[in-house]
Order: sequence, then structure tokens, then C-alpha cells
Amino acid sequence: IKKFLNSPKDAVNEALEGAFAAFPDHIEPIDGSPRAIRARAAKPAGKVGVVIGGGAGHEPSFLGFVGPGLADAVAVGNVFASPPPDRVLACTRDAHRGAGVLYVYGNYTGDVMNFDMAADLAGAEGIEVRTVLTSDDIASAAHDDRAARRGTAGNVFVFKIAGAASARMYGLAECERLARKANDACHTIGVAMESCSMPDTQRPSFKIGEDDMEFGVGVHGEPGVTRVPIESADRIVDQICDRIFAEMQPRPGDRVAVLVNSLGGTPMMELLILNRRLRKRLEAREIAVHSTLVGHYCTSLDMIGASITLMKLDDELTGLLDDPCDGFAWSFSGRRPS
Amino acid sequence: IKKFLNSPKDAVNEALEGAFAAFPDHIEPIDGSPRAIRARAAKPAGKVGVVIGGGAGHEPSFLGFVGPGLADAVAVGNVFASPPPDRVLACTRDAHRGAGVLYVYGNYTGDVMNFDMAADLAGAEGIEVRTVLTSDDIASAAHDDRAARRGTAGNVFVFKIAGAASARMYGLAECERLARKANDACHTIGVAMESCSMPDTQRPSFKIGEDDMEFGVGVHGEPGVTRVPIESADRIVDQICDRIFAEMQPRPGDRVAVLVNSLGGTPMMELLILNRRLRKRLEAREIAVHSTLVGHYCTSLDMIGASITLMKLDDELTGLLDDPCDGFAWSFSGRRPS
Amino acid sequence: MSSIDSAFLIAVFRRAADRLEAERQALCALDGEIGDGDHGTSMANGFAAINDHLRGMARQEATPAAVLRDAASTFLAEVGATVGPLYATAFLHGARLLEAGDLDRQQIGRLVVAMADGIKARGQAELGDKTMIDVWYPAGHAAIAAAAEGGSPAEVARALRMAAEQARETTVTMIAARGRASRLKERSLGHLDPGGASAAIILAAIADTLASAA
Amino acid sequence: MSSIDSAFLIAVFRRAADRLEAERQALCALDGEIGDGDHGTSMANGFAAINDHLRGMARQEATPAAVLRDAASTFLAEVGATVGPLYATAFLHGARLLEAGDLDRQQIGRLVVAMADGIKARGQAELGDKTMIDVWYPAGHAAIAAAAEGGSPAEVARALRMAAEQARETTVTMIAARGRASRLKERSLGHLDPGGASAAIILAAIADTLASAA
Ligand SMILES: Nc1ncnc2c1ncn2[C@@H]1O[C@H](COP(=O)(O)OP(=O)(O)O)[C@@H](O)[C@H]1O
Ligand SMILES: Nc1ncnc2c1ncn2[C@@H]1O[C@H](COP(=O)(O)OP(=O)(O)O)[C@@H](O)[C@H]1O
Ligand SMILES: [Mg+2]
Ligand SMILES: [Mg+2]
Ligand SMILES: [Mg+2]
Ligand SMILES: [Mg+2]
Repeated sequence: IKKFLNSPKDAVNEALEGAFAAFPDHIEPIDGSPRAIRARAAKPAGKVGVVIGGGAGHEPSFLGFVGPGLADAVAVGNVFASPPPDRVLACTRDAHRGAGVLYVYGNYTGDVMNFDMAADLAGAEGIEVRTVLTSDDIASAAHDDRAARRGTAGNVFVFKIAGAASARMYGLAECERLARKANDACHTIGVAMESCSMPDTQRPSFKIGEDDMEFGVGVHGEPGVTRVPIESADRIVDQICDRIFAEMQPRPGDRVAVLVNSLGGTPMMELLILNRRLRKRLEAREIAVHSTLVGHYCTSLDMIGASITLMKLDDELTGLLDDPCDGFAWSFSGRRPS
Repeated sequence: IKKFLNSPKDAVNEALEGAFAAFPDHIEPIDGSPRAIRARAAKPAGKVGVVIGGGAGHEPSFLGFVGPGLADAVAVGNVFASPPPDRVLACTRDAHRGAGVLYVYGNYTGDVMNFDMAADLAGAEGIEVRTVLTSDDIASAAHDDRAARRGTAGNVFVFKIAGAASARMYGLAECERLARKANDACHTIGVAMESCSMPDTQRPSFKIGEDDMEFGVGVHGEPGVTRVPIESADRIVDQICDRIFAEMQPRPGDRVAVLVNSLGGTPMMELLILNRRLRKRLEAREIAVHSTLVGHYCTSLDMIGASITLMKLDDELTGLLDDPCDGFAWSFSGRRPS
Repeated sequence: MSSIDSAFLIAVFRRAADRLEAERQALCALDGEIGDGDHGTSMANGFAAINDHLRGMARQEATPAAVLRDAASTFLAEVGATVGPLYATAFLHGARLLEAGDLDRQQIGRLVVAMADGIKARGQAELGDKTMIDVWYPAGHAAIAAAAEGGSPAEVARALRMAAEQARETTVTMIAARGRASRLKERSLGHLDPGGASAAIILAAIADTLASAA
Repeated sequence: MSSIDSAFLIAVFRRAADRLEAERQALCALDGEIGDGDHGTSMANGFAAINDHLRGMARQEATPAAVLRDAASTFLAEVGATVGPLYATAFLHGARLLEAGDLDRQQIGRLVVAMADGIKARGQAELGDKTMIDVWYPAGHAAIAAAAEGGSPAEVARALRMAAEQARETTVTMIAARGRASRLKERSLGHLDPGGASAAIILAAIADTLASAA
């Protein structure tokens, strides 16, 4: 596997430097650390701070979702590794505008431990912190064990809703409620054709047979829940839809937001082919699509694969989703109710 | 090589269907053909029409650059194959608002022949057509043979300038002049680590040795101009910069717009690492960076590789670049002169 | 002797389509080496489209020129690309020749050269630029020469086929000066020109149709 | 007999860092099979950071507890991840034990168990969940037992090392119930736990330091 890299151990910091150079209107380091990052835009006093974060290797996640209408700060770890508490704490202090801070991040052992330690430290400083763990990956645990599920590309929608709520100057409890509601509404399944390779090893993390793919993968190059034979794009979407519909129990007239996400190495052309079938399946169920994102939103280094997320919308979530936002990976001028 | 595909021969149409479903606010088929596409936004009478196009396989190019402040219509061919004249003509008719039509597309034998045939047909209908061929890939021919060079990722900037000029209601000759000027200002070099594979073959189009890369590649999975040993990301950027600077002859105080583009399989993390070094090189030359794009703009299916484009700016180009635009792959609210 | 009629042309297109389909991957592989890897796709799909279209035509009524005109527009609309305009123009030039008067099958070389002229007119390539005309012209001229020497249809067919095969091989020694491969400069040396390879396939289909009809 | 002092701990960290560095790729490969492939990176970089940091410390003045506290904060800040909080807590628990009074080197098992308690307190894993505690506890208990039977430092070291190696192998038969691998359910069967594998490396470094110092 060949990559554009210098010393592997510098990869994350170098990528962040490259991001600061590229997106100076959106992000800047907090106190000079490239691993604790704030939105450039001014944040009003009394606004709930939204802090997100996680390991590197998911670019443009998570730093692309920092800005007005999105998160206020992001803590970045090593590749696929949670940021340590000190960095999360730096973000927390920076994001705090007197109204407390909401943490939104994926449900992983490492992240939970590090963010919880940071929350304890912040609490000791008098900053109230609430936490919403994202857990949209429905393949990763059974329906009745939602709390065990991991957070994947659905993150993006949860960040958006939390950011919109905070931009509307809602209080901490309300922001938390809405972020939790957004997470509950998100359903993701990922599939991978080929594993990714870490900067450090530059070898595929695991091997998938010539004719196989992994069904139910996360965004860390992990194997999926099952290994199955590769099928056509349409059949893959069908399998994903069957699983999501079984969980989401959509009814005719329901509305969803869609994210068709590349895990890194899969190009947009293929994502669009997936979206075509997805739309047909949704139409057949009379599910309306409110809006669609297609592209590289939450990647797993160079993994060849894709994920589909459906967020079931009600009026409240729709309104928040339609608010404007401006992160470098999601810039949207907003949509007025029609 | 594994891909999300149904029948390979349906790949382009299916991807386009997926795009119409995903981006209904931006694009729609002209007369029901998925291969001739117009911007959804209304176009005022007297506005010069901007028609772009080329083969498929470059997604989000070219259809992501259709919309207000960008192109009016796009003709799409098969994978890496020019669209035929009838489709270009359909786009031309649709984009014509009484002020003539500007064609902007890459300098390739196939595209030139097909678009020229369309221009002849349009001319016979009384539509004045002017053509600007993009030729930003400085590796593809010598300095004194600029007309032989091919158009690659610099396309994106040329579309933007042409679209901005036409949105300002400039006349056809002026739009042509500005697009030509933008193209002259663009300098691109691409490098590839691995070849792409076509939907039809699902095999790498050519092999690159374990420790080699191709320097000076285009966006069609072609071999590059030379095969060289892989080096670190920084050294690769250095080679690209040396080549571009030799051509562009930048002086201290010059300003550029930057595009660090993935050729498909290279993820954003690596693009950011490239951008870091690029910025250092520019700083060392005291070249100011006006704005930066980093991501998947003009891909070559799943090729592992990246390109760097520098567009040298003067006040005129800067102004046009700062105008707002709204394509699904480039949506920008504009920047007022500071 | 029988002339080049619609049935003959339809048989040529059928044969060529079958063989291009069989060589789809091989042509893509050739194009992958010095081009963008799509040549087999364009040629196989384009000829398949012609074939489909001709199947729908009322064969009896169509003149051979009309068959070629239809092939031109069908091929062009199906593939676009570089080969679309080139072969469309080739077919139109061929149509013009046949409109000027019936052409004896033995005179197939004149049709081949007319088509080559069409390709050249559209693509502006010179001989030696490592393009398909480096196969079309030598093959056409060889067939004309064989007919001039009074060769039988089978002999003309043989001359056509042999010349095409040989000419295809000569493209290996050329440096591309037109089309995508021209950007590779010397790196194009040592590789077959994909357009030359598909030309040889089409020319062999013409030759075999001539030989089998004779 | 000598106690567990700063020099001892520093020697352990140096040895462990070297071996983790040597096993960096192997640990990543293990983690690639049932996790996300970063375990070797986190452990090797984390211990390298501890080592760098300790090198800068005024060795004479630091108490062993201070060494462990510094290791905790350095490791945590360097790697974050899952192992950051776990090992940081392990080191802090170890520091607390050593602050309670000098610990004889033969009693190393008590330090190991204290660290295991730290990991368990932070990570909430149970024995059998296929995590690093499935190696830390058995190794610690074996060392305590060996010391209780009056074993020499070398014998305690041997017991520690053997138990760690064995325990590492037992993780192959477990189904992961904690951490990333738990999402694989039965698919985690038949694979070594990467955290168990790195634990065995660290424990071997402890054992060897004990044996060589004795
Ligand atoms: N100007 C030209 N005139 C004649 N033939 C050409 C010209 N340019 C290219 N060709 C032929 O076209 C072939 C490539 O065809 P194809 O792969 O379908 O087009 P593209 O390069 O656009 O992908 C070349 O091998 C060459 O024989
Ligand atoms: N809750 C836990 N308690 C103890 N150890 C754990 C726990 N969760 C995971 N581990 C250990 O961590 C190891 C994985 O470490 P590492 O790969 O660095 O973390 P991550 O899974 O976050 O990438 C596992 O092999 C396991 O031994
Ligand atoms: Mg990890
Ligand atoms: Mg082509
Ligand atoms: Mg080609
Ligand atoms: Mg891991």
C-alpha cells in the first residue's frame, strides 16, 4: 500500500497543519496545540458549547464539522485513538460561554474513558458538561442493546442538530435532548470491500477474500459483523435497507435525511450508484427524502467501502437540519420552510 | 479490484440517476436525457451560457460545477470518453439565452472533435459558440507547446471564473477572455501511486512497480510522463512545486488560489499532508494563498494519487473567484473584498 | 460480380461487432498501457449499437449508403469519445463513395481508403502518428493493389487482412503524435496502438465477409 | 532484599519500551484482526514517551511512586486511546501502593495486582472478557503465590513470566465482551487479544528486570 506520507508518526499533526493552512476561516488551534481546535467564528456569551472529537483518520471528520451551526471545538487523537483528557478539557474550557458544554462523540470504550475523565476535570472547574454518545451503527449490537452500539457516519447529523440547537441559544438540557433525539433517529450500516491500512504499518489491517466483503463495518477499519460474498451494488443496498427498515420501522409518508458516505477509497461515482438504488427502495416504501449528502464525510483512512445513514425526521429535527451551518466539510446556507 | 457496481455498462447512467436524486436543487436532466444536464436555477435572458462537459469517471466533476456562478449545463460521456455532439448540442440550446454560449472543457482529441461538431451544429441554428480549452496540466507538454497540454483539475477554477463572468452578465467575448485568462493562470501537476480500474475491466489499467509512482498523470488513469521512485509526501510536493514554479515564475507578493485534489482513492488526510508542505514552499517564496480547496474535485475513478493546482491571481481573477457560486461540489457564499 | 450492398455491410458489422466484443478486454488492456483503458469498451459498445440498430432496419429498402449513414449516427451517439467522430466520419465518407455509384466487392480497397480519408479529415493525423490510419491506409492500398492485379475476391480479402495485420504491428515502433498517447512521448514506443489493433479487427471482418461471400 | 525503587521501575520501562517497539507491527497486526490495527502504535509510542520523559527526570530524587505518576500522565497525554486511561489508572494504583510503604522486589506480584485493579476500576471489564486484565491478574497472582512459597526473586520472575505467557494464550478461547472487539462477537474467537499480548510483553519486562537485578 502506497501513501502520501512523511514519517508515519507525524502524519496526524502534519495533516492538521495542512488543514489549518487550508481552512483558516473555519478552524484554528486552541493555545497553539494542533490537537485541540476551535471554530474561528465568534461564539456569543450564553451559548452552549458543543465539543466533539475522536481519533484521526476519519478526515474530514471531525474537524470539518466545526463552525457556526455545528460544533465549537474538536479534540483530535492519534489515528483511530481517542484524544486524551487534557485536550478535551482544553476544548471544553474554550467552548464554555457560561452555559455549559455538550460532548458529542462516538460510543467507543476509549473515547468514553477519556471524555469522561475530561468531564470530571471540567466539572471540578465548575463547567457543567453533558454527554451524548452517538450509536447509529445498527449492525454493531442488537436492537435491545442500543447503548452498546458504536457511532459512525451518523455523527455528522448529530453534530448538525446539536450545533443548530446551540446556535439557537437553547439551554444545555435542551441541546442534550435534541442531540440524543438525533442520534436515536440515525441508522447506519457500513460495508467494506477492502480493509484500510494504518500510516504506521502501511499494510492492510486485515484481509478480505477476493469475492467477499465485510458487512456491518465501523469507521476504524475493523472487520464487520459478518463476512459475505460480494454482490451487485443494488443487492448491497437492498441488504442495508432491509436491515435499516427492520429497525427503523418506517411508515408511508415518513421523511428522512440521507447520507451516503465513502469510507475513504470508494469514489463518488460508486456512491451515486448506491444512492440511486437507495432512493428506489425509499420510494417503494413511500418514504420522502428531505435532503441528501453524498461524499467523503466520515472516512476510515483509505478503506474501500461505503456506509448509508438514514435519519428519520420529524418537524423538530427537520427545522434544525434546515438551519444554516458552516464547517469546511459542510457549508450550507439553510433552507426556509416551504 | 472490487467496486460497488451493477452491470458495468449501466454505471454512468446509474450514477447520474443517483446524482439527480441526491442533488435535486442543483441539477436536472435536459429533455429527460441523463447525459445532458442543466442547472436547476433560473438563468436570466441575455446571460452567456456556459457549457462544460467530458467523460464520466471524474465525479464530482463535471456535474458538481453546474449552478449559479458556475456552468449552466454539462454534457456527460461514457467513462473517460467525450460526450457525442448531440448531447453537447442539447446543452447548448438549453444554455442559450440569446447571448451565445461558451464551451469550457479539457483539451483532448475526443472532446475537441465532439464539441466542435456540436458548435458547428449550434452555429447552423444561429447560436454563437466560443470555445476555451483547458490546458492546465503543465507536465503534459512543454512550455512552448501549451496548446498541446491537457486539462485536468484546473478545470474547476476555469469553470468558476467563466461562471462568475457570465453571472455578472458579461458578454460572450469577455467571458471567453476571462476563461482563457483563468486557464493561462492555472498550473497543475498530478502524481499517481496506483492506476485506476475501469468499471468494464475491474482490473488496474496499468501496473506501477512496488516502489514507483507516476509523475505527471492526467485524470484518465493514463500513465504519467515519467515513472519515478516513490518519495516522502514532502519530497513529492517539492518536485511538483519545482516544476510549477519554473513555469509560473512567481515573484514575492504574488497571490494564488490552491487546489489539492484527490484522484479518487487518496483520502483527505493525505491531501492535507500535501497541503502542509505546499504552504511551506509558497511561504518560502512569499507567495500569498488567497484561498484553498482540498478534496475530491476531479477524480480519475479510484486512482490512488493527487494533483496540485496553483492559479496565479490578479485583481480581476480574484474578484471573480470571490463571487458566490452554488454547485453541489462547490458551494460558496462569496467573499467581499477586504 | 456482386457489388457492396446492404447485406454485405450488415454482415461486416455483425462480424466486426462479435470480434470486438471478444476482444473488448484485450483492447482495454492495450489502451491501459498508453491511454485511458476505454478503447475496447468504446469499440465493442459502439459496434454492438450499430448492430442492434441495423437489426431493426428494413434491410431490403436500405441502400448501402444509408446503412453506413445510420452506422455513423448510431456509433457517434453511442460512444462519443475519440473514435466516435473518427468512425462516424469514416462511415460518412464511405457512404458518399457508395452514393456515387455501385462498387464491386472486389473494389473493397476503395471503400477502405475512402473511410481512411474520412478518419484523416476528421482527426488530422499524419501517417506515422501511431493512430488507426496507420492500419486503415496500408490495408486499403494493399486491397486496391490486389484488385488491380486481377486478384479474386478471396485474394483481395487475403491482401487486405495481411496488410492490416502487418500494419498493426508497425505501430509498435511509432511514437504517438496524436491523441491521448501523444503525451507519453517516447513512452508510447514498444506498445501497439489500440486504435490500430481495433482497426485490424474491423478490417479482418471486412476481409472475411468478402472471402466468405465470394 | 532490595525494594522496588525508581531505578527498578525505570529499568522496567526501558525494557518494556524496547520490546514494544520491536513488537509494534506484530501488535498492530493482532489488533487488525479483531480491532482497528493501532494497538502496537499506541503501546510503542506511549512507552517510548514514558521512557523519554523518565530520561529527563532527576532520577535520584524521584520516588518510585513519582515515577509511576509521571508515567501515568505522560502515557495518557501521549496516546489517549483505550489504553491511555487504562494504563494511566494502573500506574496511579501502583503509585498509591508504593506510597503506602516500600515494597520488596519479591512482592512484585502485589504491584502487578494493584495495577490490574486500576485497569479493572477504569475499564469495568470482568475476567474472561478477553482484555488485558485476563493477563495482568493471573500473572500477578502467580507471582504472589511464588513469593508466598518462599521463592527467590528469580523464581518469582519465572512464575510471573510463565503465567503471563499462558494467560495470553487463553485469550484465544475467549469471546470479547469489552472494547472494540466486542462488536465482533463470536468472530473474536480464535484470535489473541492484542491488549493481552502487549500485557505479556510488559510483564515479561518486569520479570526480566526482577531476574536480572536479583
Ligand atoms: N487524431 C487522431 N486521428 C486518428 N486516430 C486517432 C487520433 N487520435 C487518436 N486516435 C486513435 O484513437 C485511439 C484511441 O481511441 P480511444 O481509446 O477510444 O480514445 P480516447 O483516447 O479518447 O480514450 C488511438 O489508439 C488512435 O489509434
Ligand atoms: N474495558 C476494558 N478494560 C480493559 N481492557 C480493555 C477494555 N477495552 C479494551 N481493552 C483492551 O484494550 C485492547 C485494545 O487496545 P487498543 O487497540 O489500544 O484500543 P482501541 O480498541 O481503542 O483501538 C484490547 O485488546 C483489550 O485488551
Ligand atoms: Mg484505536
Ligand atoms: Mg477515453
Ligand atoms: Mg482510450
Ligand atoms: Mg486498537
